[in-house]
Amino acid sequence: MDPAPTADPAPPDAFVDIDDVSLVYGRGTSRTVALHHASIAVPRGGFAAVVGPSGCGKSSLMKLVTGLMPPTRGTIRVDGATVTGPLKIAGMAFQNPTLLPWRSTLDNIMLPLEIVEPHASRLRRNRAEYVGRAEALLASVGLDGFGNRNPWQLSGGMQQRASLCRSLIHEPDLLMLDEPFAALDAFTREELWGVLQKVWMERRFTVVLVTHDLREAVYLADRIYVMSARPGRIVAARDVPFARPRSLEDTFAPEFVDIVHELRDHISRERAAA
Amino acid sequence: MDPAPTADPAPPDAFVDIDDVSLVYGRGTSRTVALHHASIAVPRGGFAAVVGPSGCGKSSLMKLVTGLMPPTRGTIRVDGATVTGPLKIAGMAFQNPTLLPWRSTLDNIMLPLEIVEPHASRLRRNRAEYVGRAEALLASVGLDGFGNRNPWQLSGGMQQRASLCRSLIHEPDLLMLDEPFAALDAFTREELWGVLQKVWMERRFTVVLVTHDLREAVYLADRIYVMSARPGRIVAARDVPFARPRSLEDTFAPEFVDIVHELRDHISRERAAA
Amino acid sequence: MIDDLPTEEETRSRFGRAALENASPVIIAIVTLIVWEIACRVFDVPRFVLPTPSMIFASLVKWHAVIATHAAQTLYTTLIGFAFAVVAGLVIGIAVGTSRLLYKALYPILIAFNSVPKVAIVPVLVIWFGIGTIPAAITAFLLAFFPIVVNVAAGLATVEPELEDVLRSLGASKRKILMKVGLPRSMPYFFASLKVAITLALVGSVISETIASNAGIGYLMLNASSRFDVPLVFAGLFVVAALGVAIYALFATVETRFTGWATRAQTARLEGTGGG
Amino acid sequence: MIDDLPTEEETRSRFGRAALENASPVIIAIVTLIVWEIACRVFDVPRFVLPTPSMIFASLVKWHAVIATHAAQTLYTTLIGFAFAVVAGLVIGIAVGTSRLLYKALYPILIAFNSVPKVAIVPVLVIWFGIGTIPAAITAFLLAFFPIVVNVAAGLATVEPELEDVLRSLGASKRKILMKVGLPRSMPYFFASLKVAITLALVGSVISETIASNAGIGYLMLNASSRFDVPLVFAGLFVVAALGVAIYALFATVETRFTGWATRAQTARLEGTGGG
Amino acid sequence: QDKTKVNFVLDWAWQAMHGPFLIALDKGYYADEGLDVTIDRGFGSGDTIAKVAAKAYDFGFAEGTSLLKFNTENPDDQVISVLIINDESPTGVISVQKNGVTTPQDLMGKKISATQNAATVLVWPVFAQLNGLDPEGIEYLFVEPSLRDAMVLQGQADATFGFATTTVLNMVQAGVDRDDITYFTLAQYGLKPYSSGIIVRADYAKENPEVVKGFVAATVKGLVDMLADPEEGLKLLKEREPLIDEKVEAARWELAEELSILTPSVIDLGISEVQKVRYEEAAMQVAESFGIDVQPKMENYYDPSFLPSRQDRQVPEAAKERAAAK
Ligand SMILES: Nc1ncnc2c1ncn2[C@@H]1O[C@H](COP(=O)(O)OP(=O)(O)OP(=O)(O)O)[C@@H](O)[C@H]1O
Ligand SMILES: Nc1ncnc2c1ncn2[C@@H]1O[C@H](COP(=O)(O)OP(=O)(O)OP(=O)(O)O)[C@@H](O)[C@H]1O
Ligand SMILES: Cc1ncc(C[n+]2csc(CCO)c2C)c(N)n1
Ligand SMILES: [Mg+2]
Ligand SMILES: [Mg+2]
Repeated sequence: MDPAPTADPAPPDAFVDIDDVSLVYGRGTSRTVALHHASIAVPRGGFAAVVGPSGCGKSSLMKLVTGLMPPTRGTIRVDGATVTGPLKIAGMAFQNPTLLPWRSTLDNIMLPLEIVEPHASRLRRNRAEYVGRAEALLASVGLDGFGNRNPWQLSGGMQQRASLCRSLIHEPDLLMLDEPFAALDAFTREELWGVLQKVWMERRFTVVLVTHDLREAVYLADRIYVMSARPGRIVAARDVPFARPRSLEDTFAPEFVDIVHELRDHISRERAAA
Repeated sequence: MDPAPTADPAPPDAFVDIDDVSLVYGRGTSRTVALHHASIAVPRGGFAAVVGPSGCGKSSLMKLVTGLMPPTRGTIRVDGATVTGPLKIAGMAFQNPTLLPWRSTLDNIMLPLEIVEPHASRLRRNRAEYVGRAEALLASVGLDGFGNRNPWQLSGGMQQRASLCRSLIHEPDLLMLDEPFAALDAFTREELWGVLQKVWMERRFTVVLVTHDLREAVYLADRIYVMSARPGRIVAARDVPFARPRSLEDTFAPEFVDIVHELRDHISRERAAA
Repeated sequence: MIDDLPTEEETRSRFGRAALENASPVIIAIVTLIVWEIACRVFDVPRFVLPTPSMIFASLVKWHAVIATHAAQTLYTTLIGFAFAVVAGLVIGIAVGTSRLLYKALYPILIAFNSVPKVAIVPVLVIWFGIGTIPAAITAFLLAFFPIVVNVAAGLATVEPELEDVLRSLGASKRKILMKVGLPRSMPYFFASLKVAITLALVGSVISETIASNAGIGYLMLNASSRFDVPLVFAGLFVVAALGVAIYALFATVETRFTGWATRAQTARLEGTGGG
Repeated sequence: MIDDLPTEEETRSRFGRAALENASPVIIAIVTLIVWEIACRVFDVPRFVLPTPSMIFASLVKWHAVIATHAAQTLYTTLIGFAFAVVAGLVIGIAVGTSRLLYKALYPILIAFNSVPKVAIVPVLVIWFGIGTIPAAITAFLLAFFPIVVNVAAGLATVEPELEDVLRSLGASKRKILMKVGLPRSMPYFFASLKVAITLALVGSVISETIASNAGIGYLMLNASSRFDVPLVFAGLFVVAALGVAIYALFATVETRFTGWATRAQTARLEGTGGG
Repeated sequence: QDKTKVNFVLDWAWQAMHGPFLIALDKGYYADEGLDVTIDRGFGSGDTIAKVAAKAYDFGFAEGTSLLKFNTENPDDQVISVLIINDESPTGVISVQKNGVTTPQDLMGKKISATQNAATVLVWPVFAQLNGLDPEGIEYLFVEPSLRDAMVLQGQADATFGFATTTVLNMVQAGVDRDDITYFTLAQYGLKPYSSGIIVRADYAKENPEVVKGFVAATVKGLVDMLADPEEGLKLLKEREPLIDEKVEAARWELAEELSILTPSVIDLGISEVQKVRYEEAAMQVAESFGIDVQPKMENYYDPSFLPSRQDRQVPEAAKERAAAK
């Protein structure tokens, strides 16, 4: 495991390059330092996971990368260009599903197709094809037949799965997932790990995944970043060397469990120090 | 593990008695059978956990027990009386934190005190005392100093912890928790297990906990109910015999791990059958 | 497997209640009219102060042909004014609701303008546009656009940032965010404002017609009132009210389509969730 | 540990922008007046059609003492009418917004009633209450309450059931749910409607005063217009507009307190979240 | 102290014509008759009649022509005149020099701005016949009163039907030279109904004859004073309604004297000396114009029995001199 975050210089080909970023919310008494000199670099086609205690700034980091807000200090580069506003190449699954209540589940999932090129201009003429794609995606997360339901008629976990579909439908180059499986039971979750890994291996987009589940992180990611409690810093980074595709059985292999424990220990030491 | 759900007759002293309950949502093409002849009985002061796949009707079950909606078939009794409308003795943490955005975090937590007797009539004169209690509760979940923040200024996990505080503040006789720790990292989560166990052992209210985390269920509950995929039935029930207080070390003990694996296997067999 | 659960029939909402609901405004209207009739007779209210509904009805019947042509004129100007008000209300509302500078800059001006009774402005309009349809439609427009502006602006200003972020994270343009989130989210506000706007458009038309017109219900009413034909004046009022309700009924049907997602709580409460 | 992060000073929002925002309505108003003045002079618009701002201003100065007493009367009746409108609007709005039956029953009636120009009703009021403050306040009330009803009802009808469930799960009474969730959630709707309501209350007062009063800006305006003193008529309009803006400014300060949570997106956009 | 409370509504906003009432109030003439009078402005003669009929007011000051129609249609709410102040009506046709409208003949083919159903409009066909003109020979532009005059000044109308006492001075206010304004009244061309005066409900008069007598007597005293010295009334008017322009009101009074108050018949016979023949003849013409099917009897509309003695109703010398000087 890499010892210090600053010892993690961005490789020149980093697709996502979070360079010494700090973030301050609010002013006066409600001033909160959410991120403190955090640096992360994800190569093109890489799969990074970020773990860290609740409130340490993981979601904030995701929003910085997609350009939803500017960092207070430091710079963020995606695909070589400094991020100054919302990206057009990203797909994001927020921590809350945030489905638009006036759209059916299917229409929610098709939303990115109405925005992102080249789909937006093709959508009208190829609607049937795209609907088919959306329905296939729904089926892959176990929601076949729920496309015509309203979002509030879905259970919490179903909403989260729909939100995951929405982040994938337009085949983004950069996928940002903020605890996408938190509301799912272990089995559904593990099934979706497999689905995600498969899609990723086929298309090799770049992924940043925030999760609380270390097994999930190790199963899915190439490299795992551990954040400290607020203000969030990167306190460790760990490569996961296992070959792909990884299977659920692999997660019970000793090397796998070792990495999980290593991360676990690191975090618990970090907590004790704080 | 008890083999069949129907073989789980309500003991005469059951505090929460879910008796052969079915629930149907909607009509026509959007008709969904969410629960199908589910029965659960929780004795006074008992701690029950419900596990099951996403969308199987767990949240619906919670809403039925608190009287937020009526079952389509079957009856629910709490403390001997049939539930016909919202209960006055319950505290509930919903799957989504649902904090009221126009109230500060502290005011959100104090909300039950404005509604539930005897607190409501005492609140005005004993405000300082109650605020102290709320702040202590906030501190116990690691949110000291965040009382004056607006809910949307909290991270997802912090909101969920605030929502947990809200369900506890008025010391309800019946505590309904719908995945209260889903958005928390492993360490914060485990810390809160301890907090919850401690409060429960002191006051011995009745708890129904929905969770996706089998370790969590085994750590906290006296008895665990396993539900099938939609339409949700109770396919198994398991008593957890360990002494209290349970510690985190206990969760690594072989008997503990055995129960987790037993539940796991049961669920996976159930899935395979479906 | 799913054996004894209630069938379609059982879960269908009770028919009787729906019928009562639909009949209720008619019932209230009829009761009001009867009370009015009786009160006028008992207290012997003179006809030129407040005619009884039966007199008004007689007047309606007697003059129905004339009233119909005038009503058509009023409806025409009202709908023109209303249509422009909807468009302008949306445009200005969007401007005010999405830009804080415009909010601060335009609101006081709009308030100032709308505090002014438009009757005072009609003469100026008449001098520029002559009498008739144009000043009436403009007056209808001037009265009706402001509530739409206010509500559209309020709707847009209160959009949850989380919903906007969904679109922003896709790199959507401001316009797309407005079209896909801002406006749909503001529909409940918009439709609420239409209810106010349509009544104001009617009032605007009629008022303008009383000041300068050769046709329309307003013309008819002023004409009647200067002849002391108070029942006909009230017949005119009834017709205007009926026009208002008719236009409302028209867009109330559209409203449910666009705001059903927001009023789902009420719908659920009525239909019952899941159970008997 | 937290070394080089921006200090308070740096994160403070730029002063210049705020100043511009606050000055903007004044700037717009002044520019409008200048354009108006020039247009009137260039096109040689006769005074009795549209007086120039400078004439209006001269009239304001000349008659300021008289105008002040009349303005006080108008303000008085307007505020009375407005206050009752707020109360009645809330009450009826709550009724309509929480009961589907009442929604269906009352809405058409309310629409019908509000489509009717209130000018037609003022004479009836005068016969009952005499001329002066009472009919003016009633007219102000009648015009102003409807937008409040509509928006409060819309606000309540669109409350997220999830938020209500929080209270329901505590066994809260209908009243408590209304007080703790329904009304706070509806504040953005309510305050939006106040903007429309205050302008309508003023219009109502002034109109009633032109029809039946011995005092008030409406009286002054009719008086001036019957003597062809058009600049004084417009001076009256200016004063009414100023009253509207003044009352608006008053509750705009309260508004932020009650709706800040709902407009947080705008606030965030302005202050910048976190960053320079 | 225990004075009878009486309220009185005028026909229109405060103007010179109302000076007599203010004098009677200010000098205590009403009080002397045991009356405590409050005066409110009015909103048109028709409205005034309706308000008196509805018992919102005890007395009103209004044009008498509308009574004809009102009483026919509301037999249970009869309103009568008890004092005629304007012997002839100042209603007529007002225009500006360049339009060349100085006699009824000039109106043919012209556009006239007018208010719907205003008395002038209604009597026009009768008036036209009286003058041998085609009633269809004019084109109307119906607008609200305040717009009527502007339409002429704007050139959208060639002339307007209205009160000369109002419109002429409005035009002066609007900056037109007084000599540029042309006008004639209908009375000058043969249509001579009695015009504005004091009205009450018939049953009120029957039940309170002393009150009515007192009110009429005091009003006549005020009118006589006003005729003797208009300055006094105008001063009181300015006090009552600071917004008025004294010069304009002085001119208005002068015009009103000329056109309607100080007619030869008033100067000769005295105020409110109504002749049954003229009354009924004019009333017939009006009834015909209004489309009312009655044979008007003066007794049904005008009751002279509340008037003070004839000596008390003589025009003061000063006024006679002024009229003669014209
Ligand atoms: N809009 C905001 N305004 C002010 N403070 C905020 C805002 N959003 C987040 N914060 C603060 O920033 C810190 C980090 O929040 P963030 O949501 O990034 O945490 P997180 O790592 O995603 O936590 P969790 O695991 O609980 O979701 C928290 O202390 C939170 O209170
Ligand atoms: N308001 C509703 N209207 C219609 N159907 C609903 C509604 N709420 C839930 N359902 C349906 O009922 C089923 C059970 O939902 P519920 O929320 O109880 O599941 P859950 O067990 O809590 O799932 P999760 O673990 O994903 O939260 C789902 O299939 C869902 O689609
Ligand atoms: C539209 C209209 N204008 C004026 C008056 C009233 N009015 C003005 S002057 C005068 C008396 C004659 O000098 C009267 C009665 C009215 N009733 N209606
Ligand atoms: Mg987060
Ligand atoms: Mg759930």
